[in-house]
Amino acid sequence: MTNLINRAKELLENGTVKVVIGYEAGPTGLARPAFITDPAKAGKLIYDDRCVQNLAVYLTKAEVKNLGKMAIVSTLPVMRSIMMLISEHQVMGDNIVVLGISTEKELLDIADIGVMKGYIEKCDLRNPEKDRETLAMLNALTPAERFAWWQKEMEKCIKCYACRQACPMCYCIRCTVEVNQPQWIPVQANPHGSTEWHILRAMHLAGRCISCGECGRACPVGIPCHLLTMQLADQVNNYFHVHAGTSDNMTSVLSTYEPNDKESFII
Amino acid sequence: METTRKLIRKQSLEKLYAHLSGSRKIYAPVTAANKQVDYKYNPPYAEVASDHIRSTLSVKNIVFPKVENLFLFTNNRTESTITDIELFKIPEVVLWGAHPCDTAAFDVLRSIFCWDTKDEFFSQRVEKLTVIGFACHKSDDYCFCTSTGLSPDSSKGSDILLSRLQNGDYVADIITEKGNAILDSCPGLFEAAPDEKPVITEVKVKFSHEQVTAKLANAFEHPFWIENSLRCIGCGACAYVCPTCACFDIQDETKGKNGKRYRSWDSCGFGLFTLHTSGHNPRQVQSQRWRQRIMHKFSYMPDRNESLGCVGCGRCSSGCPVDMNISEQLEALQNI
Amino acid sequence: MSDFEPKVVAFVCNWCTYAGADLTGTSRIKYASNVKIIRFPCTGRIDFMLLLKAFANGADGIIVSGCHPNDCHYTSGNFHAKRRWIMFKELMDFMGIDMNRITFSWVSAAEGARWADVVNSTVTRIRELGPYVSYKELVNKSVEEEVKND
Amino acid sequence: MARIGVFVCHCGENISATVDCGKVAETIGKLKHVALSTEYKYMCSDPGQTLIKEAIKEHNLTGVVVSACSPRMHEPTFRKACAEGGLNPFLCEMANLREHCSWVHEKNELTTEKAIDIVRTQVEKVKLNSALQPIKVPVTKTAMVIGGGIAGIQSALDIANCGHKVIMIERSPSIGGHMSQLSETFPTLDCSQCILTPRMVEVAQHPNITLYTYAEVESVEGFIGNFKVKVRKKAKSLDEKACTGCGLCTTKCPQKKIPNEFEQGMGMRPAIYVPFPQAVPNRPVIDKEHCTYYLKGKCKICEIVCPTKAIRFDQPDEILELEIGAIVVATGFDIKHADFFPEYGYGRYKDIIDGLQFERLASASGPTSGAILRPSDGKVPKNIVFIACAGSRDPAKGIAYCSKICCMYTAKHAMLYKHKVHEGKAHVFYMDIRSGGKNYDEFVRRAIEEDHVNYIRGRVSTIFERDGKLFVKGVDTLLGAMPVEIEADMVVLATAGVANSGAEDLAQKLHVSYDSHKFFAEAHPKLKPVETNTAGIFLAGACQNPKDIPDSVSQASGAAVKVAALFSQSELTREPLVAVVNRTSPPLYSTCVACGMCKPVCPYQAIELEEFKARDGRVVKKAARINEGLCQGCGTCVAVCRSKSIDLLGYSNNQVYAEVVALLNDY
Repeated sequence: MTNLINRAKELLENGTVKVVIGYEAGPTGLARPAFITDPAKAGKLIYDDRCVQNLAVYLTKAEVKNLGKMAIVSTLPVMRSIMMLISEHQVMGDNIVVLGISTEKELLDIADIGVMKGYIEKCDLRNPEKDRETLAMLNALTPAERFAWWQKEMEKCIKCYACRQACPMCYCIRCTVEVNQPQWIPVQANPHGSTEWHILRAMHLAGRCISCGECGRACPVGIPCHLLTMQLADQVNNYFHVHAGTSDNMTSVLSTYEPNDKESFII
Repeated sequence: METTRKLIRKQSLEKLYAHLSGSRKIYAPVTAANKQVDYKYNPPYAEVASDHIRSTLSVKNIVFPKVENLFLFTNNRTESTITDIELFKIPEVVLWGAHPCDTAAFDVLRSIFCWDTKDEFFSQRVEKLTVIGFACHKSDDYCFCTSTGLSPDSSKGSDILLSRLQNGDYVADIITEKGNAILDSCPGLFEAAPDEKPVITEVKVKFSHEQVTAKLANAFEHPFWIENSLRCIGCGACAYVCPTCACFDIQDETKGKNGKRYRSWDSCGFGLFTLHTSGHNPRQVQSQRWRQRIMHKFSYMPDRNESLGCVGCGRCSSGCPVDMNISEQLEALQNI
Repeated sequence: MSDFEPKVVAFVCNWCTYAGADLTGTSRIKYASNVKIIRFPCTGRIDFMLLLKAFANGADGIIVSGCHPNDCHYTSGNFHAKRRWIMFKELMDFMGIDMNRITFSWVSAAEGARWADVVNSTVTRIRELGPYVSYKELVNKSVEEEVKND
Repeated sequence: MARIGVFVCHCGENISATVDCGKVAETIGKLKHVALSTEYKYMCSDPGQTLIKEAIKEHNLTGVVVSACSPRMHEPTFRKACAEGGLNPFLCEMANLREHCSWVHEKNELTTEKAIDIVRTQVEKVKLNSALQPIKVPVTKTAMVIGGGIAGIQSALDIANCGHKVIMIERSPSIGGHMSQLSETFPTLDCSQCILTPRMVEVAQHPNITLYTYAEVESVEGFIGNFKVKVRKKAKSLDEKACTGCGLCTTKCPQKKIPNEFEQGMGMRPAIYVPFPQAVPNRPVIDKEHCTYYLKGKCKICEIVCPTKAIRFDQPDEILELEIGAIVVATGFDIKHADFFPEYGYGRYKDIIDGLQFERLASASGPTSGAILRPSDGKVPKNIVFIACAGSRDPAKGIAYCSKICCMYTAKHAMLYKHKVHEGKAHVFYMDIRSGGKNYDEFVRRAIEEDHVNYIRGRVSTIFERDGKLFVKGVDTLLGAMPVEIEADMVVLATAGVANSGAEDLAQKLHVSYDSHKFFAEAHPKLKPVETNTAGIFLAGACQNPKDIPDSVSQASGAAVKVAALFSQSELTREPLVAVVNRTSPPLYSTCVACGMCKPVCPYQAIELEEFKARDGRVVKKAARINEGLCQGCGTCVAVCRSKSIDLLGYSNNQVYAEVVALLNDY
C-alpha cells in the first residue's frame, strides 16, 4: 500500500498525471472509488480485499476525463478492460498510467501497454472460481430448470441498469434499450422486458466481457447477471479460442470470422 | 382521531395476520435465501420477516407499481377505441411490517401525485391500503430518519403502529379509522396496553435538514457537486429503491391493432432522462444529475410541496454500487 | 393439440434462400403453409433481437436461412451470421430458451426441394413441441397483475 | 397519414387457383391506412400497370403493395410503373403470393389466410418506406490497367479507343507479357510476336494511354469512380527522354552472365538491358541487383559510352499519385517451374524443360534462333517426350484445377518439333485431351494424324537416366495400364499455370478477394465473370485463372466495356439501399460511439471513422461514416451495431420489426 501511495504521490507531484483513480475507505467501512488530484491526499488510497469495483468504468466518464491525464489502480480485470477500451477506440493507451496490482496485492511496474500485455498473458484468464462453480451447477440443469431458475431472477429486475452502468464495456451514449423506433426492448420491468434486456446485454458483451463480475455485484436486487456474460466468455474461448482483453488490438469475435468456424446446429 | 394504545401478544400477532389475510391481500416482508428482504403478497406468516433493518426495495410498489397500465387501446380502420383500467378492481391490501420511514413516504408521494390533479391510480391504491407499521428496534449506519424530521417509532402513514416490547409482545397504537376498524373487527386479539416502553432503536441525528435546505438555496453552482459525484456511475438504483422517488416514463406498446399505454419507474440519474428531441440535454453530465437528485428532495420539494423529499431510510446508500452515501453528503452540505 | 397450427417465421436472405424458395414455387413443390417468409438482403443483416421479437409476438418456431458458406452474395455476411448464431444459441441454451424451436439452415438458390424439406421438418417438429407456451406466458405476465392478482 | 394502395394479382390462375384473391383484397381493404385494395388478372400487363398509375393519382397514394409474384421477378417492373405514376419507386413493395404461397400450398382457407398475412406484412412495411433518391457518385474518367500482357493491352486499347484516358502499369521493363515469349500460337500457328508487337506499339503511341513500365501499385484507396492509387515507378537509372535506345550501353556492359528472364533462363543478358529486341518501350534499365557499379561502387562504363549521357545512377524511385475511376487487373499468371517436380528429375537432368522454355527454343528470336537444340549439349533431340498435366489436376500437388491451356500448347509444341525435326519422334503423355474451342480439336487431331505425334493416355511416374539417356516411365491406360518406358533426348513438362507472384499482395491492396490458389476472384462465377466484389475493379486475362489468348482477349474487351459503361456517365447512379450512420445536432453529432465493431464486418471497406472538430480544431467526437459509393447494402454492420446507430435503407430496423409484428398479430 505504501508503494501505491508513494507512486500516486510521485505521479501527481511531477505532473505526469492529473488524477489517480483508486480506492478509499468510505464512512461505513466499504471501499469505494476515489479520485485523487492533490498529492497531499494520496494517503487516502487503500488497496485490500474490499477493493472490488472495476475502476475502468471511469476511463470513459466525461467528468473524470475532464480532469486530465489519469493514473488508474488496476487489478487484472481493470487491465483487461483497458485493453478492450483501447481496442475499441475509447481510450488512448498512452493517455493513461496503469498502477497495476498483482493478485498478491503488490504494486506492479507496468511501464506501458506492452508490459501490461505480457502480464495479462501470464494470468489465469478464466472466470473467477466461485462463478465457475455456479456456472457448472447451472449447466448441469435441464433447459426447463434453467429457464425457471432465470425467470425467478428476472422477476426481481427493476431495470435500474446498474449492471450496464457498472460495466466498463457498456460505454455507449445511447443504449439499445433507449431506442424506441422500434422499441427493441419492452420498457417495462416485467419478466419479458427484463429477460430480453439481459439477453441483449449478454449478447452485446459476447467476446467483450472480461469476467470482472461487476454487473452482478452492482445489481441492487441481487440478480447474478454476470453469469450470463461469463457463460458467453467461456463459450467464446471454447469456440474461438479468445480471451477478451488480452491485447490492445482485439477485434470482437462477432466482428470477424474464420471460414472454418465450427458449429453443429446449422443444417 | 385520538391515538389509542393496546397490547397485542406475540401469539395474537399471528392470529391478526391470519385474520387480515382472510379478507384481503397482505403485502409483507420475506427474507430470501441470499438474506435480502423483499416484500411479497400473502406469504405464510412463518416466513414473514420482523427483524430486518430495511427491505431491498421500498414498499412504494404497492401504491406506485414499477409498471402500471394506464389504458388499453385498439386502432381500428377509421377510429381508435380506448378501454380504461377498471380501478375499482384494485384489491384491498394490508401492508404489513413496514417501517416508519417507508410509511411516512406515502405522504411524500401523495404530495407529488396529488399536488394539483389527483392521480387516480395512486389515490385508488392508497384508498385500498391499510398500513400496519412496525417501529424499528434495529438500525444501522445508513439510517438517518431522525435527520429528516422522523423517528424510528413515528406513526406517520401507519393505520396501526406496532412497537416491540422486551418480551416479544407488541404495543399497538391505533392511529386512524382504518386502524380502528381492524381493532373493531377482532377486539379479542388486543388487550389493555401496559405501561412499559417498547424497544426502539436509536438513530443518530446526522444533519439538520432545515440547514441543508437553507444552504442548497445558494449552492447550485458549487464545486461540491462535481467533486462528490465523480464516482457516481449514473444507474437508477437509488431512485428505484427510494420510497419517495416518483418519476415515471410513459410508453405505448402495441401488437397489431391492440396496445396499451403504461407508466414505469424512471430515474433522473440516467443520462438520457432529460434529453430533448432537439438533441439538447440540459443535464449533460452526471454531477448535474446528482445535484438534481439532492436538490429535488431537499430544496425544491420543501419549497413547492412543503414536504421534504426524503424519509432517511438509507436505501439509496446501502443499494448504491459505488457507495454514494447520501447522509454523508448532506452532512457535508450543511457545512459548505 | 391435434388442431394446433404452429406459427413459423422464416428469416431468409434475398440471394440464396429467398431465391431457393422462389424455386420451390416454380417447381410446384408443396410444403406446409405455416411458414411465412421475411426477406433480408443477407443473413448478416438479421439482428438476433428479431428472433426474440418473433417469439414475443407469438411465433412457435423460427427458421433462419441463407447462403451456404462461401456463397454469400456479399462474400462474408453468412460467416458473420454463423458466429452470431453460435453465441446466440449458447446464450439461449443457458437461459433455458428452447432452441429446438429454431432451425438454422443454409439453402441455396438452387435448392428448391431442400427448402420444402427444411420447412416441413421444422413444422413437424414444432407441431410435436406444441405451442411455445412458456415464452407466451413470459410475455403476458405483467407485474401489475401481481398487484391486482384476482 | 399513409394511403396505401394494394393490388392483388391473379396471375391468370397461377395465384387465384389456390388463393381466394377476392377475400385477400377485401380483408386487406379493411386495414387502417389502406386507401384502395383491388384485384386484377394480370398486374404486370399494360392495363394492370395502368391501373396502378391511375390509382396513385386518383387516391393520392403514399405507398403501393403489388401482391403478385416474387419481387425477384417483377419488382423493377412495378417500381418503374409507380415512378411513371408519380410515386417514388422505393415506395412500392411486392407481396410474394405466387412462388411463396399459391404455388407451394393446396387450395384451402389456410393458404388464403397466409396470403393475407403476407400482404398485410408488406402493407405495414411500406408504410415505413421512405422515398429514396438514387445515389450519384462522380466518376473520374481515367482507367488504370495493371499489367501489360495481352489482356492488359487489349483492355487499355479498347478503353482508350472509347475516348477515355488509360494509365497502364507494368512491373517489368517492357509490356508484352507471356505472349511476347511465345513462338507460335495455336490453333493457327501464326507467329506470336508478329501479331502482338503492333499492339504493343499502338499502346505506346496511343494519345489516350500513358504507360509506366518498371512500376508497381503501392496502395489503393477510395471507391468506384474515385480511386486514389499510388504507383511506385522504380528507378530505371536512366533519363528516358534523353535515351535514344541505341543499345550501345547494353553491348558494352561488362557484366553479361545474368540469366535472361525473357529467355526463361536459357540465355544470358547484361546488367543494363532491354528485355527483348521488340520491347516497348525500347529503353534499357539497369538491374541494380547485378550491376557492378551498384554492387561494388565502380564501373560506370554505360555512363561513359552513352552518347546522350542518359544514365542516372542516383535516380530515386518515384511515387505517382493518380486519380483513377476504374481499374482493370490484368496481372497474368505464372507457371509452376520444373523444380516443383523432383520425381521428374528436374535439376539433375538438364534436358528436362518446361513449356515456356520450349517456346523460347522454338522461337526464331530465341536463344537458338528457333532451332530445337537440347540444353545439355546443343544436339537436336531425336526423341522428345511431352508430359501434359504436370502438376495440374493433381490434388496431391495442391493443384486440383485444370490449367486449361496445356493440352493445346503441348499439341502445338509437338507439331512445332515435328515441323523442325522431321525425323524426330514426339510422344505426349496425357490424362485427357481438353480441346474445346474453335478449331482446337481439329488442331490436336492434326498433330496426331498428320504429324504423327504419339499420344499415350497415362501418367508418368518417373524419369530416370541410364547410360546418359533419359527414360520416361509411365503407363498406357488405353492398353490396359500397360507399363511404358520411352527413351528420350529431351522432356518438356506442361507445368501447371499458377497465380502470378505478388497476386495476393496486390489483391489485398485492391481489397479484392482471391481464391485459395491466389487467383483473383470474380464477383459471380456465371453472371459477373469480369467484375470483382469491389465495385469499379475488373478482371482481365489469366490473373483470374489460366486462360488462352482468345479467352484473355475476349475478357479484356469485356472488362473494357464495363469500364467504358462506367465512364459513359459523368455521375454514377446506384441503388440507394445503403447503410447509414445516424447524425444528430451537436454536441451529440451521432449516437455512434466509434467502437469500430462495424468496420471489420464490411466486405467493401465502406466504413470509416469521421472526426468532428470544435472551432479550435480539437477532435470532439468520432463516429462511423458509410461511404455510399462503396456500400452494397448487405446490412451486416446494422446487425452488429450495439447502439443501433446504423440503419439500412429499404430494410430499416423499423421496417423489419414492423414485418415481424405484422406477420404474427391480428389486425
